[in-house]
Amino acid sequence: MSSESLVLFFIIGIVLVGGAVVFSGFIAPSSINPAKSEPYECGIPVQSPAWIQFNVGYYLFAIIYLVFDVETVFVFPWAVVMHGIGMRAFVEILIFFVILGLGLLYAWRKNALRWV
Amino acid sequence: MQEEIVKNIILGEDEDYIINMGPQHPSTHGVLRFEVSLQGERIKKVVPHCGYIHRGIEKMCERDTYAQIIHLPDRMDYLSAHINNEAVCLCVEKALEVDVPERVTYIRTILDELNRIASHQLWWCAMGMDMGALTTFFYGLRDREKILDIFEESFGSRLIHSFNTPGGFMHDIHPGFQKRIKEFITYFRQKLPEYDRLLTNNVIFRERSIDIGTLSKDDAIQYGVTGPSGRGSGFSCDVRKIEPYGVYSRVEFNEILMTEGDVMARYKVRIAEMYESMRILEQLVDNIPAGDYSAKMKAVLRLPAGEFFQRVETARGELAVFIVSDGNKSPYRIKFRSPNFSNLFIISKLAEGFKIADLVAISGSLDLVIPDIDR
Amino acid sequence: MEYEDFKDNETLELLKKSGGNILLSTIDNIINWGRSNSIWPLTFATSCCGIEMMAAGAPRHDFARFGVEVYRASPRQADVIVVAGTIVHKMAPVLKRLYEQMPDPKYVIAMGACAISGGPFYYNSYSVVRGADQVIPVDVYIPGCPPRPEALLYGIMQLQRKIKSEHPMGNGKDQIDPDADAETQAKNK
Amino acid sequence: MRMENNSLRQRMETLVPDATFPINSQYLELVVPDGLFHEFCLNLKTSPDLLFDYLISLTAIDWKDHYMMVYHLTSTTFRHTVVLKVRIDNRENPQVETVSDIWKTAEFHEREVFDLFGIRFLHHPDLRRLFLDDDYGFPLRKDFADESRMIVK
Repeated sequence: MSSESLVLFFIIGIVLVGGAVVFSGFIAPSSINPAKSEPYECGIPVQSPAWIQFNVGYYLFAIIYLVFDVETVFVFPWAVVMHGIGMRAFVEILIFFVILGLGLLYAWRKNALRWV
Repeated sequence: MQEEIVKNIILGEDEDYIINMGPQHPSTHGVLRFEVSLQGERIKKVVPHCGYIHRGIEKMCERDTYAQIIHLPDRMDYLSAHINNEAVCLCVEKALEVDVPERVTYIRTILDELNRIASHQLWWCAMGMDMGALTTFFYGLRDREKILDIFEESFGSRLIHSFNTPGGFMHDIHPGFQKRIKEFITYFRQKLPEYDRLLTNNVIFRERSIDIGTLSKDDAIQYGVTGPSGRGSGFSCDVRKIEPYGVYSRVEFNEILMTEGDVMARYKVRIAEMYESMRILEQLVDNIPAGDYSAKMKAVLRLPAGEFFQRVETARGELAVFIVSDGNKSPYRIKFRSPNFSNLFIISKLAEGFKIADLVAISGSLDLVIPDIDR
Repeated sequence: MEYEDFKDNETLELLKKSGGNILLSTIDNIINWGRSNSIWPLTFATSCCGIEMMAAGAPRHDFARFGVEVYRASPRQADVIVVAGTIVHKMAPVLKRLYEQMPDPKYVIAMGACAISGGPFYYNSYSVVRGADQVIPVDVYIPGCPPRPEALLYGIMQLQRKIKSEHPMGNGKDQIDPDADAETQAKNK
Repeated sequence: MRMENNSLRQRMETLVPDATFPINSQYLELVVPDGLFHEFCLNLKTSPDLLFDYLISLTAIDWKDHYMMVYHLTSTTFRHTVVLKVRIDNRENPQVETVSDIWKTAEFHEREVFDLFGIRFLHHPDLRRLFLDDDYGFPLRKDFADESRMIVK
């Protein structure tokens, strides 16, 4: 996987996505009217503002999800090079998983996972 | 205005967060607006608003003759169109003391049960779709097309077929009517257990429907929740048993009653009712008596002065037609006691404290058809 | 309906004649081809025609074969709003707002007699809007009460033909209205 | 035990002496003066041998010179049915006692009758219109006319 093909792959991605966006922006007719900017709520004007206080449980859930999402991001590069390093890499990742597992256990004990 | 907004943000808790599950919403089965005040995901209060499809049918009927009125109740509860038709015809025939030929009562009862199965099938596919199971939409409507073929072959139209007139039918049924019904029954006898396996034992469906929106029996009586929704909580309100009309007194079937009263109970009642309807069909389909298809009726019917009341069991509950006639060709006042009107308002009591996703399951289990509410 | 007479009957001639030089540029062709073959309807069913619209989406009359792939619940992702059912005075502003909240290019199909002209509720009803075209501009009218699913499929095919003769890039002449009087036609030319 | 119409009629006569009994082929019908209407309804629901606990339908009829409220009641235990009527003579401001505290379903039927007839119900929890918007007339009245929206044939 030499670096040139990586750069080429990256450029093609940008070109395709950008091209589609520009082309559709170029050809799409646009009609501006007051109702279009209003938030859509089944055809009824919105009644109450969305800026209200939410339960903190939702925030905790998001944070815990984020932690384990980042964890998988670390696993991907490890999986690519794991074959080269052999047994030592496997033990390292196990330790990594155990530490995060403890974090999950702690959140679980503290009832952060109970859906409100 | 500016500081008022800031104040709200800081206080925040007292003022509810109100969302409109509004007229255009896939799970309200029509144009009904739920004003839901939420706390996070939990529902504090549901206020149903109707009137988005109020066409003033009762006012229109005061100017139409009886033969014209037949076509309006179809457009109210279009899923049990034939049963609504029959209700008005029975009321007119009761007022005029017309004795309808035996053949007509047999065929009317057969069509009632076919219509009930078709309506329950569409309920099943809509409820599954509301709760995320898209396959029920395709299975349910695929099998429903078989019944619509039977209707189409005899009456020419699929959903709303105004085939009934006071005194009998507009024309006789198609000779292949019985053969097709027997084919349908053998076909549907193997398909219904498949429905059961698909949805009833599905873990997600059970999780979202057991102990959700429980309706107690005396609440059902208090709020007048009839039909399968009422029978799910033990309220025995089957008009086919209480005041039998047509051939129901001579047909042997049992009324399905459950006691739990939650979404799963109402679901089970409807699935069991499909079996009962097929049982009735099997008893009737072979012995339709011969005879003419309509009694001799005058062109313009004039009901004698007086008040006439006819209760009928549609797929959603008890429909009552109350005609007040002062002797000329159109009724002085006509009132349709529609089943969905009473079934709707129980939802504010059922949905309190549950999550907004359960509101979708509860309103699916009540099987509401909105033009029947607004008339 | 055979493919031949779907291709060229007199209405298409009318569209061709009225389109000035119907020779669409290739960009127009591509854009029209893309738009007409993937029209996503909005789930907007007020009464009985909604059931026939569901039946049109069901396995037997499946209109996904014509590119009408899936019902979108929100107007933000819908291309066509199929007005299926009666429009009542209390519902008219809601329909108007839904129509305005749809992104362009948007189309309207008036399905059923109620959406065309109030249908069975034309006389003696105090709360029915006589036809959806009093609220929003309608492209295709489908008669019937309720119209059969095949009628809805035919209506969608008509809408596809109407889209195919449009000029999104505007390099064709403005649509010459054939029955407009000579003076405006001259101005347009 | 299910009471037939005539035994039901005696029972009603004992309850409210000056009720009139118009002839009705199907059910027992009685017109009750609206003075003691509410207490009579409570009696219908609670007295052990009547137990009318299911209100089938509640509606109004506009007889041009007076309104007539019609209540169809039945008992889920004894299965006997009665048609209860109350006459409202006041045309400008028709009022009648609410029964929504006895039968919960009446709360919404009464809102519908108020919406279409304009009959006010005293002590109703929240008497708002159900279908039409507030400034609109009352369509089911016989003297209702609306040229702008209604094409009369």
